[in-house]
Amino acid sequence: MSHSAFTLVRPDARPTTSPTLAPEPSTEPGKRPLLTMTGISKSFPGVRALNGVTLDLYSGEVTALIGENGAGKSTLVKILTGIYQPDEGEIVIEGRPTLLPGAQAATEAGIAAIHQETVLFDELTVAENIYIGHQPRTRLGLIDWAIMNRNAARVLDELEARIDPTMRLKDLGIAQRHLVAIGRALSVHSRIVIMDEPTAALSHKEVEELYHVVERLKAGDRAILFISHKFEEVFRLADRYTVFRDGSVVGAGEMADVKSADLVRMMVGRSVDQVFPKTDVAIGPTVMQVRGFSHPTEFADISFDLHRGEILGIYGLVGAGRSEFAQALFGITRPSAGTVTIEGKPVTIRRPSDAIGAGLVYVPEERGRHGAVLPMSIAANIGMASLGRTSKAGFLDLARECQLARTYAERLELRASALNQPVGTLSGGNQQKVVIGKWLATEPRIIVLDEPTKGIDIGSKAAVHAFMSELAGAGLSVVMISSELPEVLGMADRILVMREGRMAGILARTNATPEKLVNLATGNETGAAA
Amino acid sequence: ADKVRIALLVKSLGNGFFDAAHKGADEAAKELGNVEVIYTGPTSTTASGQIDIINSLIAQKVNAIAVSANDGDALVPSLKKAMQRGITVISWDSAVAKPGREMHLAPSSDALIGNMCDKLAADALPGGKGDVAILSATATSTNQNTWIAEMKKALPKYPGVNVVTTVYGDDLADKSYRETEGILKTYPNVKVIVAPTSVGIVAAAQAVEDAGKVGQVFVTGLGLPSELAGHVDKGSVKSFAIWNPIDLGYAATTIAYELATKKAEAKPGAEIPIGRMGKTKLDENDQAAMADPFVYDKSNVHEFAKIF
Amino acid sequence: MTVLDTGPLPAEPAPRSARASGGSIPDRLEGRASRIFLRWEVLLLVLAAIVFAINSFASPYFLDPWNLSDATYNFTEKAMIGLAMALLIVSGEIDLSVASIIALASVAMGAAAAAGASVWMLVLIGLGVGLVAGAFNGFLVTMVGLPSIVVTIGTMSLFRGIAFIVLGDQVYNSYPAGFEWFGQGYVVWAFTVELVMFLVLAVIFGLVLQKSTFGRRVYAIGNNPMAARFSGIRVERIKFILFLLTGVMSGLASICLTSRLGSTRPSIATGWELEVVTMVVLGGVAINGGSGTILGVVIAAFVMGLVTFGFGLLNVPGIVMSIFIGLLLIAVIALPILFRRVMAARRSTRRVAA
Amino acid sequence: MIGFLLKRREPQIFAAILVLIALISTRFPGFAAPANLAEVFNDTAILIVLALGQMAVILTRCIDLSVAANLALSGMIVALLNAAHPDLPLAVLILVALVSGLLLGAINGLLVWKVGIPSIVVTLGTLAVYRGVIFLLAGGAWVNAHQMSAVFLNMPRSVILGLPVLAWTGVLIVALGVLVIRYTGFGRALYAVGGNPVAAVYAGLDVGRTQFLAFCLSGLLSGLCGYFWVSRYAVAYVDVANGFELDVIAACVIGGVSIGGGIGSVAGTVLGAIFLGVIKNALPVVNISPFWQMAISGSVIIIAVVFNARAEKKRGRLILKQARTAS
Ligand SMILES: Nc1ncnc2c1ncn2[C@@H]1O[C@H](COP(=O)(O)OP(=O)(O)OP(=O)(O)O)[C@@H](O)[C@H]1O
Ligand SMILES: Nc1ncnc2c1ncn2[C@@H]1O[C@H](COP(=O)(O)OP(=O)(O)OP(=O)(O)O)[C@@H](O)[C@H]1O
Ligand SMILES: [Mg+2]
Ligand SMILES: [Mg+2]
Repeated sequence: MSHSAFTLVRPDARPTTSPTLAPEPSTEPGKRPLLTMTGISKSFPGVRALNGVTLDLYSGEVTALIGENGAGKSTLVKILTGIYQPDEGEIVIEGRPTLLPGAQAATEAGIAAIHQETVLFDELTVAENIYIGHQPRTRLGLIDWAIMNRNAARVLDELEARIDPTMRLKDLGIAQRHLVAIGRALSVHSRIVIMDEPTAALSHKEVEELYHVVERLKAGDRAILFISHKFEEVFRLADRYTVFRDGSVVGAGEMADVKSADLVRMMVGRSVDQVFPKTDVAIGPTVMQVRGFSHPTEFADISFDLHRGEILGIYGLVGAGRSEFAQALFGITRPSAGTVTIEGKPVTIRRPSDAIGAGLVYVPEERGRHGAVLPMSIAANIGMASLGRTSKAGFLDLARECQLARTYAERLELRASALNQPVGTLSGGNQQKVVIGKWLATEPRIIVLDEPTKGIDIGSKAAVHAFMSELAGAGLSVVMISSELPEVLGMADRILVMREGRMAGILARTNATPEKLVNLATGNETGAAA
Repeated sequence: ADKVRIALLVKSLGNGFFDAAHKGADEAAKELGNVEVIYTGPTSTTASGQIDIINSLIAQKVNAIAVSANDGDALVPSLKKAMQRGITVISWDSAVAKPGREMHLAPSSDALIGNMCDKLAADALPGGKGDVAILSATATSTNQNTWIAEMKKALPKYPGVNVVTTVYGDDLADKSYRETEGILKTYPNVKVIVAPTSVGIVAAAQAVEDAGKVGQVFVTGLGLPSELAGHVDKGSVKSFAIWNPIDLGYAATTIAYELATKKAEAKPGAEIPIGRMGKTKLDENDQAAMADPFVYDKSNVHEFAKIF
Repeated sequence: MTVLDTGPLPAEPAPRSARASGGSIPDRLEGRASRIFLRWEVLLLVLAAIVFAINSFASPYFLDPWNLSDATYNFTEKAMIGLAMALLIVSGEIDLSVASIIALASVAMGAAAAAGASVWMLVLIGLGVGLVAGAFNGFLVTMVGLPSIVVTIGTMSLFRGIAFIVLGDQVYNSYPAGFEWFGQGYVVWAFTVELVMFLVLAVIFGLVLQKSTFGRRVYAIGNNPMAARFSGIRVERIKFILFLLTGVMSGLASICLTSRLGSTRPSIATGWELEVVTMVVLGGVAINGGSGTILGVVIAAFVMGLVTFGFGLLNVPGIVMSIFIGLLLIAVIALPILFRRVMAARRSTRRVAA
Repeated sequence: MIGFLLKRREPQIFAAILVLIALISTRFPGFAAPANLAEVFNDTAILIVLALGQMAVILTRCIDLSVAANLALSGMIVALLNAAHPDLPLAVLILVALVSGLLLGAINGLLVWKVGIPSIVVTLGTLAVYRGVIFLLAGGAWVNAHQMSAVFLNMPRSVILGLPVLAWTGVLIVALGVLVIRYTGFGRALYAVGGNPVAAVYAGLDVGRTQFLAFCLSGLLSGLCGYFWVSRYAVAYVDVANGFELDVIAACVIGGVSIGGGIGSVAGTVLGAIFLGVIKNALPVVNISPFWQMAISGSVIIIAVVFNARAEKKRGRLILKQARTAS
């Protein structure tokens, strides 16, 4: 049988070894890695994403890959799937050195991946999304839609996803899309399955189902690379671990030999407290009141007060509608109801320029798309929202703009070689600093940061955290949207939790615990939380 | 002595009619001796294309420009400038408005052409009576518009001819073809289509043949024997007319030469010699007309198809 | 600002000398020689010089101030539109209806002249029709949210169609005395009114695009409309203004052309839209938006004018010139891309060797 | 079912065509007669075929402005060949037209794929170049009916089962179009590449290569149409089909092909072309002044885009609705 030969469980297949028994797996006779990566390096303009990385994957085992945001995990995945070419290093599959010049080559080498960003096709059907590039054919070489739909239905059944394979992808929700992406990875005959944060957008029930899938893949003798930020699932699923920090391997071994605290130390390289240098700031009077803020489809009835010097965290699962809320507040989209009062005065915000005028600014989550204009210079980017102040009679005063840019570049300790350098050539963290600099240059009263440390390296992350504290200390009010529990717990004075577009509660720093936050965010009273 | 450089500026390059005129011009140049003919024109029939060419002809300080205009009004300012720089300007075939030229050489008098088209239509109509449609070129071409106006003026002489519509094929084969199809559908009683344009008449004949209406609908008008011989054989065209484009090119070149070398002057009543063709006389509008258009049919078309 | 020159993100290596302290960040790094040579304007200027030299050799009539002055008519009207079109394309939009706006404005002016309007009334009408037509395009693109290329393919037929409805096979050819000044007059010596108007406008447009906050916003929009919006730039409004500007410049071109021809037919300026776009793209404006300079467009206008005039002097048919322009367009865009690719390949082999 | 009809674009255009034909019939009763409709279809066949090629290109986020120039050049090549060697078999001539169209399309495609020039710039350039080459090839001269052989001229108009061969070719190409678009990897890749180029790379599709193939397809069809055009109108010259590329793009747009890539269907495109064809063929017969034609087709394009844009509008992510249905 051809592609339709999809079976998650081969009844005759037994795990070849019991993974916990082998203390030194690579020397154990007969237990050779299915895939070995040695000395892999990869640089991007401004960032060395991977630095001489070595990694082994074994059949029938789950290897967890952990590391902070921006540690290089996704980059490794993209190298394994032929999207990126490594600058150096070698990939050996079953003893044969293998080149992966493209995604097709990776598929042929038996590697399938579920990427971090769901990368699918809105206009195509679910079945096509699963099979594009390797559709089942009739004898005439034409696509066999009937078989494709039938196989897709079976793949989805295995995932216990009740999705009609003939639906268009654009009609699905985010969790369902994720299942389709998983289905796609399973539809190819693969020996190596990579999952890059597969559970990030799933509900608890779906997560449980995914765990079963992983178990079955393992029993089917596949090698699995599992990337996750959630320790409980790493401990539950993985047989081995590899820890990345700043593009290098800082630890690897068997799960049985480590504790959660060890992994954290390897990941972060320092004790956790240091990462969140929240200084205590006297909370001042109310600066902004939001009442009954609603949107026709994305969120409803958000109300809170924001005080001077306060950091308000907004926590929730991905897709909870926090970004949508912040963007409506900032005037990108129109809310359907609700009032905003700043410094006692009601304000109407129809577009971002109104918000900026009222002293409210927003640092967006998608830095490259919404934050910076990558081909333009640092100075132009920092001056972008303050053009009124750096110009005379509508004409630019470049000296003044450079002055302004330099001021904020220095305050933020920007690492760059010149102010006329295009922002696109900076590293992620420095790009984020430019975006923050742009907003500080407008001298705002309230700054909303949407996932401010997403995808930036650990040093910059600490700098951003330190800087947030400094801003609060200087009398600004900060709203910080974050999906990272430690960050929210470490930085926020109060935490607003959103679930499915609605407020699930507000907790003060003193009585916020991880369990409470997760329960509020998931709506699951007995939910398992870290 | 320096050669007398005469530019023969045509409506568009690649049109069989003008290629034939070019032959005549070369013939005249050979006769006259020290003449160089610059045969030029835009690729499509636009006024702005001709204007750009006029500017470069002025720059080259040619001695004379003989132009067949795509738009008799739009060319005036640039041709005026040419005359100010001492260049002789005449128009031929399709006229330039009076201020933009010293004289105009009409292939035939407009009235004669209009009359001829009516006559051809009447001849093609069974019993001399019936509906007739006109297929013109672009709405802006001067000569077509004048001829059609003259046709309508002369209609009382042909009481059987009933003109029902005028459509524009823009001198594009496909548009003329589709317009002809439209005529055939909308006016089932139309028996004759008159196309006073060499592009239109070919397309119309083709459309009539494709519609299977040979024998019921006849196409006539102005066209070249070489392009129409096939259609005469098939029967969609009974007869058509055209003046001799070779003679026209010959005459235009000779007149331009005479004026440029100051051997003659363009003023009402003046007589200008045109080599082997004798003389022509200017009317009060500084216009001269050549002979009557000549009618071609089965009996002579193949003979002339070899020439133009 | 030298950052805003060509193309997408230059594939420069990471700044090796990144400094830890922001205090010493210089304003600018010295541009390397190769980058200066890669600048579009330099490339074009060299090209213009070559064309000029070849023409001077090829035809004895070329180096005559009056002939060169006549030659500018080959491009001045198109280039005026090109100035506004450059801004529009930098912002990521396009307007293919410009030639039809010329026709519509010309017909309106012709009708007004027939009704006895004065010269200044005609000018107002010409510019006004351009403004209204531009506003219609701008409305459909920015407020209804349609892709500009499709909208303006539609309005291209619509505007010229209206001109045909009004004028049909008729001609307007009686314009008041003094109107011919725009398209046939001289300011001083061999400097035509059109040329001087174009040069003055070029300076203004250059200042607006390169030196004003408006221009800065236009670049930002063209590079990343979302980020521009998130930075408080009113993207829709600026694009609307650019459509208005393109309409008005088309109106101005219509005044000049109508005045030069002294008559109006609805088929006036047929096919100019592609020539204007070609000029702008040849001038180094990225068709997908975000980069380009007015200087480049001005040089491109002169190159195209010189090429057509030079070929015209040699009586080369116009269609052969268009082959040349077509090849030039592709070559001028392809060369820097290929050059950059070769450089990058050289760099990476050097790194492997090291 | 009704919801389906209202949501899909194709039934809407189809209805619009029916309404249009009904309107025309009130002024010209013969229009709706089957024989006349067959004629209209025959006249539109070339537009349909070209629009299908253009659709493939637009689906991949490119555009081909050179289709009409390609058609004219390929047409001129076969016309000259036929005039010079009247006894070359027709099959050879058609093959020459196809190959020439394919090569010209491949040039576009290569410049887009290998050099990375935006397609609009490439085809703006080649549009001028291809037309210029016609002039050079033929020395500016026309090839007229009497220079063409009878077989050459008769093929598209020979009637089989009541329809001319040209119309049958249109039908065949539409059928092949459905087959390619729906049942081949290439057809599906067109959608994927245009819909989400990043995801296409992840799925192992070669974006540039798919675009190249789309240009080849568009070129191939242009070449075929080159022969048909020259033979149907019995003439070949430089300006053949001048400006026709805009009609072709308009047909796609009316048919609901999104200029942003990834959206469009064979049925929609065919209907879009037929819609334009009906208007083109109706205007000469309903006694609307020829001077109205242009304005009418312009308005039709604008109205069609407004319609399509409304159908395409993003609906947002609907978090609240999902929350309601989930719980
Ligand atoms: N295409 C790219 N261009 C430039 N830099 C990139 C690119 N892709 C990744 N990077 C950078 O490489 C580094 C590693 O990124 P990567 O996505 O691999 O991190 P990650 O470990 O997957 O993080 P996360 O947990 O956030 O997913 C980051 O600094 C990132 O900004
Ligand atoms: N229903 C959906 N359909 C398509 N894409 C979605 C959907 N929900 C989320 N995404 C995508 O998933 C990614 C992560 O979502 P994101 O975090 O931005 O959600 P959000 O609504 O902003 O909520 P939050 O900020 O609370 O996580 C984004 O790239 C987003 O575009
Ligand atoms: Mg990642
Ligand atoms: Mg978010």
